[in-house]
Amino acid sequence: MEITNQFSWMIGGPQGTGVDSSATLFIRACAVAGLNVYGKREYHSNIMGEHSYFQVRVSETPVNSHVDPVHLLATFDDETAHIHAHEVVPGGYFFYDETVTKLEKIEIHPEVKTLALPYAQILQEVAAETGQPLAKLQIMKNTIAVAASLALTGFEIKYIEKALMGIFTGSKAKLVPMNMKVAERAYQFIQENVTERFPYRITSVPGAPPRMLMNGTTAVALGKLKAGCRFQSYYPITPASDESVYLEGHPEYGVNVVQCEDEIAAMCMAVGAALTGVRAGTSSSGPGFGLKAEGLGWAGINEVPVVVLNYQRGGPSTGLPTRHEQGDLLYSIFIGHGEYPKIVLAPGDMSQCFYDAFNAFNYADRYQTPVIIVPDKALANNTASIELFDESGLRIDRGKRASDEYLAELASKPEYQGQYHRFNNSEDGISTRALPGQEHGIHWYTGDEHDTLGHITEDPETRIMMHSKRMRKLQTALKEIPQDQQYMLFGPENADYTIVTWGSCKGPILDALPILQSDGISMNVLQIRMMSPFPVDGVTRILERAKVKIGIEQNFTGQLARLVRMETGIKMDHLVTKFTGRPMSETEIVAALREIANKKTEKVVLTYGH
Amino acid sequence: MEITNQFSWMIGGPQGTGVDSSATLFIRACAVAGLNVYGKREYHSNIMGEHSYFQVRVSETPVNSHVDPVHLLATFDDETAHIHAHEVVPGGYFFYDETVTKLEKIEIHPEVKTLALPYAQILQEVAAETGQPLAKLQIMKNTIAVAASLALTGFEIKYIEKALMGIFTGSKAKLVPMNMKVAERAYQFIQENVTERFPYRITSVPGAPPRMLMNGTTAVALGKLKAGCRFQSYYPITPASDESVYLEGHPEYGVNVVQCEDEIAAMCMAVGAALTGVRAGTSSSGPGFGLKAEGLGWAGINEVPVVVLNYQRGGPSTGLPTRHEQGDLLYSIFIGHGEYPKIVLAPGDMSQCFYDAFNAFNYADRYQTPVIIVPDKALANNTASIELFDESGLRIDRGKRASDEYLAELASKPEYQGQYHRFNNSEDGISTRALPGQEHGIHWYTGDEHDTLGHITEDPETRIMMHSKRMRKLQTALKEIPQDQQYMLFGPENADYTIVTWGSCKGPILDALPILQSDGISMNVLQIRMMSPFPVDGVTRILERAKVKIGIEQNFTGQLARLVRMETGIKMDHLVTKFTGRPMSETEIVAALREIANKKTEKVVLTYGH
Amino acid sequence: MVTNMPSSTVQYKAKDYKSDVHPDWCPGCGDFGIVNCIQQAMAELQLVPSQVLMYSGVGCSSKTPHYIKTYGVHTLHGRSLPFAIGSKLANPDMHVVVAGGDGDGYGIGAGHFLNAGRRNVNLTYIVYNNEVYGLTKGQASPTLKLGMQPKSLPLPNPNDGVNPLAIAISAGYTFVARSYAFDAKHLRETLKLAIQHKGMALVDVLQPCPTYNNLHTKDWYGEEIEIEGMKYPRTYHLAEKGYDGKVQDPRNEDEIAEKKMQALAKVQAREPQIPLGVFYQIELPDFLERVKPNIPLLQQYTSAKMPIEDANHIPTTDLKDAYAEVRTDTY
Amino acid sequence: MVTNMPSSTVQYKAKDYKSDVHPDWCPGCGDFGIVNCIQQAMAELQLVPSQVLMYSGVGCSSKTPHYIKTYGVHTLHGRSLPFAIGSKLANPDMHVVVAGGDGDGYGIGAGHFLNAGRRNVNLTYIVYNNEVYGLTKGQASPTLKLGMQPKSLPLPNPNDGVNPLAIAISAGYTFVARSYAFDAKHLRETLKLAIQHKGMALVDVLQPCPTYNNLHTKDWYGEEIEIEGMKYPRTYHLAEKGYDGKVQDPRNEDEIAEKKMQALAKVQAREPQIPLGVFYQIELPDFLERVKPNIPLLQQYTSAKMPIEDANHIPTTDLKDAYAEVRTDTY
Ligand SMILES: Cc1ncc(C[n+]2csc(CCOP(=O)(O)OP(=O)(O)O)c2C)c(N)n1
Ligand SMILES: Cc1ncc(C[n+]2csc(CCOP(=O)(O)OP(=O)(O)O)c2C)c(N)n1
Ligand code: SF4
Ligand code: SF4
Ligand SMILES: [Mg+2]
Ligand SMILES: [Mg+2]
Repeated sequence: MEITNQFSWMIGGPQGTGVDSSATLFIRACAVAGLNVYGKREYHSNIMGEHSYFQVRVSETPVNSHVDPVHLLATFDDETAHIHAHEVVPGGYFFYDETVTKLEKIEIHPEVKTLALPYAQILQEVAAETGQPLAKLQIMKNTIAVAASLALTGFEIKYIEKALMGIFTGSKAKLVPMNMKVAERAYQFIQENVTERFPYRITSVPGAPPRMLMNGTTAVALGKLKAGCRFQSYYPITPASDESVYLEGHPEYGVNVVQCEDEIAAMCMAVGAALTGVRAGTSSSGPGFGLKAEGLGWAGINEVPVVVLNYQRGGPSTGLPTRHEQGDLLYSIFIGHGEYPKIVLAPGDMSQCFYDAFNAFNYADRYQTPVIIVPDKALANNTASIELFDESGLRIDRGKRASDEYLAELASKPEYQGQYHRFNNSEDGISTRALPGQEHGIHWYTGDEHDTLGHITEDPETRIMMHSKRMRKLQTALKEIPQDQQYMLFGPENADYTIVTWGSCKGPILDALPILQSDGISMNVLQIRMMSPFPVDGVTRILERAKVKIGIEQNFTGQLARLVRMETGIKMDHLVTKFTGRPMSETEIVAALREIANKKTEKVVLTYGH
Repeated sequence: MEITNQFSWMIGGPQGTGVDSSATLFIRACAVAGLNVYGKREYHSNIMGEHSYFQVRVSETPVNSHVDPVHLLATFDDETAHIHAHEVVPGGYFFYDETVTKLEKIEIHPEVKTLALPYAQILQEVAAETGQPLAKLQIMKNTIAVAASLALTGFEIKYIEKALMGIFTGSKAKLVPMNMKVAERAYQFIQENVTERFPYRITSVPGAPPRMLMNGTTAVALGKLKAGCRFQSYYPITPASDESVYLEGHPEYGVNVVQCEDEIAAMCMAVGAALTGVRAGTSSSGPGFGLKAEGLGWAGINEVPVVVLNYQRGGPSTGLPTRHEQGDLLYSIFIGHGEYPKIVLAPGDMSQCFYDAFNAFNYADRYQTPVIIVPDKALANNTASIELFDESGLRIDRGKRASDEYLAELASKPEYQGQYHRFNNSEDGISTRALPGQEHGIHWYTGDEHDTLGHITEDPETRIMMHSKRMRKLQTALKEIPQDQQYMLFGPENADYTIVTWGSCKGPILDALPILQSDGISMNVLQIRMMSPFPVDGVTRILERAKVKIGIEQNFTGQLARLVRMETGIKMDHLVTKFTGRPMSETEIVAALREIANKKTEKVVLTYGH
Repeated sequence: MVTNMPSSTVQYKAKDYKSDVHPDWCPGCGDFGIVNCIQQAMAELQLVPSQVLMYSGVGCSSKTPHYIKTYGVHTLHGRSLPFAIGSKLANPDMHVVVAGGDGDGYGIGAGHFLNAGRRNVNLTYIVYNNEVYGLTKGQASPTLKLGMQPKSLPLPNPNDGVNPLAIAISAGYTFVARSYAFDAKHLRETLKLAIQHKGMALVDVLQPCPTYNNLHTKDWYGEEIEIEGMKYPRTYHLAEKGYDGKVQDPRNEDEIAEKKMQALAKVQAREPQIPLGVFYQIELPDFLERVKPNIPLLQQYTSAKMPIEDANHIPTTDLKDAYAEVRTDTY
Repeated sequence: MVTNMPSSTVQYKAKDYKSDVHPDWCPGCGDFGIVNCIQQAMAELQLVPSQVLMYSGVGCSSKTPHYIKTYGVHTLHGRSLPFAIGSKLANPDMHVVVAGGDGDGYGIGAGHFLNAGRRNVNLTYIVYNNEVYGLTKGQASPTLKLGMQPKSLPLPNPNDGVNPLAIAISAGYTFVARSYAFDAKHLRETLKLAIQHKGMALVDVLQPCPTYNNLHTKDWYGEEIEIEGMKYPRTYHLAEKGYDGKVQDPRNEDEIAEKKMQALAKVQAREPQIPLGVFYQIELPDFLERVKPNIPLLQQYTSAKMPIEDANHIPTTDLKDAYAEVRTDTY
């Protein structure tokens, strides 16, 4: 039986030797051919030499996750062979380099086909043919692995060329022909050496809509650019800094990206910038995010719009710094001593990363308070082919701002008395905001409790007014923010099981749903997108009519489940978690949900993957 | 009708002019006479000049809180008169300085008696009599206010002398006679000028047991000393630094107190010290506590025993830095990215501050993990007369330590292979701990996930083992820590209302209980002392049989109520909160609980006090 | 900017920079002197109040912005510099002046203090140096010398005192000066120079704290000291002794090296008197001037004023080119 | 401590300080050279491995402790100094050596770096100076000079580079040296001096990062440069030029001032070659020596070993006197 356009490919090798470029080429080639792609990237906290790998899933229908079985594994080194060969399914293929890997030492299913790719030989031939020095061609081992892999599946080589043209643009365009020569050799080698037709096929999908190859950090950066964020301060940290480096690398959009001495400075600098009216943000991951606590609280009490990203990675402490986890949910919600209104958003896919980043600046401006976005590492670093962003509905909302005219009029009134009141009380909790530099807008900010002018006060009545005013903004936000930006229900309205989840777990769960459906297990999925203020009513309504409730998330303690219980009193009947630092696969989700449906297992801890 | 030994006294004046010393004298005099005392201290974030006051409650039976009505208000300045005179009850007294206060401008109940204290005149007389320069006597205005107040109540002057002897010791003892001269004049003045007998009387209580005058920072410092804490690092902050300054001021106990450049350094230095085996701690308040997040997580993943104090004050941000609040509960529990085991203790009175501080070091050593203690400002700064600490049950528990002999034996075994495994797996989650310097104990620490030697690993299986091992310690702790150190139930086993509370709120609630009892309202009180790991079973058991549940705490969002719901699913039926920065009084609690009992009000927000 | 304008153009007087808030410092606190001088300097420079952004950290000294009637931001303990830098970079049209304590700036803020030197952002940083943590009741600040024990310390100071001027010069500050809270004229003039300086200016101001620092009081600073039998005032003015810390030609590396060494020698010199004045000054491109060549839009707009939406609130940022990099139909 | 012991007493060889963990640095990384020298220095000083506590922050360089077979603590990014200081103060019997990157030490750790100078804790701090943030993929570190653009930077560096040695000297470090990762002999000898120094020692080590820093490579450091027509090596050794940075008489304030100024001049000198060696050294009382007079128990025990319980685990601390201060029956 042949399986067309349902393919799982893996490539691995030492960090810094081209695993990522191989995957990029593979992904782009398939996407250019009209296929949907999802790529999972795994790497060590190391620059060169440690094992890394990329797993790419290809599908005609949209895919949002990876699967555990590998149909074809391509390796450059022996370590990858040792670690991953056992994952190749019977009937699958294993490509290796016989100069480094001895087949007999590899644990592999007997029905897996193996093929030694003659990397060195192909490169030598091309070098001889083109007169290029061999050393310069070494990097094209990647192209060999990808081309050989795609050749095996019957994929048309022209898409590889298209992909190369998309990758090597401008002055690098001259690299395309050389790579194509290598690719052609690899195709030829497969044609000559593989006689039995490989049952997994990839064919182009004519008329497929254009897509974007997107990871979370880029999506957030794009959302920020679109929203008009023009100031970003940061301190390098994995995986957050990719976002800032993207912005730095696109100076044509006018963002002043300042690399700071630490995350405290990054936070405070963003707030200082935001005070002047520019839309400002700062991005970090756990260790650095924690250092922003005090600045966040200051922005909260001073009602400063600022957007803070916390790309979650494996904790605690330095933990698993390049691995995946959703361990910072409760920390992100409760960060900062005392109480202040914060909006916390948790995107669940690359598109939501874009829209959440865009919306965050509107929320920040409208509610004059910090907005925290908590993507996870799987979102940040994995790659998905996604629909083009729909920009049609995007509008900029700068909230209640005091225009010069407004201030001039105010100043002409007798009540003004030389004083603009930045923090006037109001029903919705939001005051009109003037900016430094405006002629009649002089006011003050302080981290202390303050009066309407912004001067320190310890007066209990003013305290009650101010604190209540600020906290009231959460109610306003909850009322105004569109419901689908707060939570989304996927699947049937009524189902036997209701899954409650967040972040990148959404991907494998949505992919698993039809499979379980065909098992006869009816499920729907509640993705919570806004964690603070928490959509209590909506979530309660859905969970109250839910029959069996299953929490799925990637941390040890079940943080979303705990949050839901805190907010609604409703407890999950089952929990599926994983805390190995590796994201959940569709395969694992299917198995876990089957186990829950069949055996009523209360807690399933997933462990698959290296 | 006369009321004996139930007295509420207040003194106020500009900061830095003797309000605190007056209160100290008053409190000590009453305590020396065998009475119970509770003193509430209120001051601005200012060194000199802003309004401050001290309210002292005196009682024959133990008291744990202040009450709103004032029986006698003594003032030095006009501001205090303006702010507080209205609080004096009909039949009460108002002492003022007629050189600064014009009676007709003061809002005061017509039935309050007023008396101008001739501060200047008395001091002049004493100066003339003793030949001392008048300037040197100015500070004794305090003594006049206190002596006149006590004279009014019929209090025996000899206890003032005893109190002075307790305050002025050593080289300062010579100040006692001069102060007594002033006190005698004040007594004489009252006898001559007050003809109608004051209905509020204070008389000595013969045979009363010796007590200690205690505030929370001193109690914690004493607990630390007793526990053998010998290293403390800190960065100044109100109200936490009093504890460190106390330790600095008692160098005879051998604590090396290091004032650091910031709280990050303070945290890391304490951990570095703790690694060598010394019991080490660090203390701060909200803004500084937040900076300890990363160090806490590091101590968590590296299983380092360290004790961290977060004296809660008014937030958010700088907030109300010298005022009271319980706003950091959820922050303290969830601080730090990722997940690691932490023990969080919340003392509810001065004695619990001592015992919790003592026990914290045992827990830290036994569970090899950070312990966080979260007193609140009312505990830190208020003064109570308390029973002497009972030291009889106190034992030091240093947990599983690897002795030199143990290591030598280990090293002699073939399995040892030159390697001591610091982080061996174990059923209770706790490994045997060697210390740097031990001959056969070489091992490593890292903030990264690590193997049993302490070397970095990203291996998923080791990760599961290590993370589970660490988190398992919380279960062990929950099993081993005595129940009454986790939570306490006051009042009848079964009652119509069950109050759930924490921290200093316990005081006014316990004081209110008998009053409500006499109203016919039966209540019991669940004080939760250990917030993490949370005593789920015990609390659930109690709350499941509770009829009406009332949460009482001092923050905006009802953090303990939220925590209880997260942990048990049980929601409070009513909430009593306060967030003005001032602690709750017995008076307020009585009123709030009556309102709930009578009107079923869902949420009562208290606001009394300046 | 002009210092002495014809009186007809004088619009703002020192009192126009006074807010309605009453300073709550202790009687005799040096902070009073400093705030007066800031207000006077602003008046003499005729800074438009709404164009001034006064920053501070947390401490007694950091209450300053509340007493000054310009835009004022009282931030977090130790963090005034990053906040202020953010504002200045985003809106360089504002005059940004930062005030704060020595604990704030050289203790918890030391990392920012040091790293700010590398950026040369155009702002003025005034540090109130009283050798103690005033607002938290008199603990040792980083400038308190080894072994000293003001009355608020239970034990003598086990830390060395840092020399903030030496650090600033080494760290890259382009204007480094010292003055004294009660030397009004000198302080005012020094502040004016600092505000007018283009680049990162530090003014370390010796400030008596009568409440906690009983070692270096107003009297102590005012005292005459005896040197080889002669009486001299405790402090003296560098300029009057012919000292010139200003680099005349910022492209002349030799002059820079010479002036820098002169300044380092002077700030660390073992002299019985305390020198006041500008130890070092150089005019170099500031941070924004350095980044503008790479971010063309910043040449046209300040970040604060960059347009991002049209009249219908539709975002004006066109992502076409950015999308092209990731679209599968572009090759 | 003795450097050259008769061979009969040699017990530890460099390899005895090698752990079983394989360094995962990039091929050609300068870190290899540094770790080798640390191990050699330890061997030559015959430090007992179990008496050594090797600290680090976070970064490529900060993986060092895992490769060294002594007690090792890999802490947090930027925080190695406070951790290490805590350990050294609590257990001064350990040799404490701290390793870390330039981003770690002079960037996020700058506040600790500066303030550590005021304490003179007896430990050795080795900074691997590669001008980049290696482990986060090559961003500018605080030592990268203005306008430079290693291949990993999208835009040229808008920050000035800090001179860590100048800062250290001004901040109070009592041993300040520079070496180079691939000048094995010099580095080893410098590390030995630093470890033997009583007080806070800084060794800034120039370290090629072949992966991200394509400006200052091993080749670049090894290159000969032309000065007025003559060829010279890029680096030279201070000691060979007769430079002596050591204060001979620490009570002689004049000598201190002179040596300090000499050092500051040297670290900032505009010379085409890069000087390596000890710029400044002085032996002064360390932090524990300063506090011991005030805390008598510390004269008897280290904090780590202070007895706190008896054989029955009853606390031995007697609070009687402390209670007396607050008891109502004491007067
Ligand atoms: C993070 C943090 N830590 C500690 C404090 C407490 N704090 C308030 S003011 C202050 C020190 C003030 O000293 P300094 O900066 O010298 O200013 P001064 O009061 O002497 O003018 C401290 C430590 C704080 N507000 N925030
Ligand atoms: C608080 C925090 N912020 C950021 C990081 C991310 N981070 C890890 S290593 C590193 C920089 C390393 O540079 P450097 O200290 O120069 O060491 P090198 O890798 O160059 O040896 C950073 C920023 C972190 N681990 N913790
Ligand atoms: S404590 Fe010192 S610095 Fe603070 S206001 Fe008083 S005198 Fe000034
Ligand atoms: S990135 Fe640079 S510093 Fe890090 S290991 Fe590689 S070469 Fe060394
Ligand atoms: Mg100060
Ligand atoms: Mg580096």
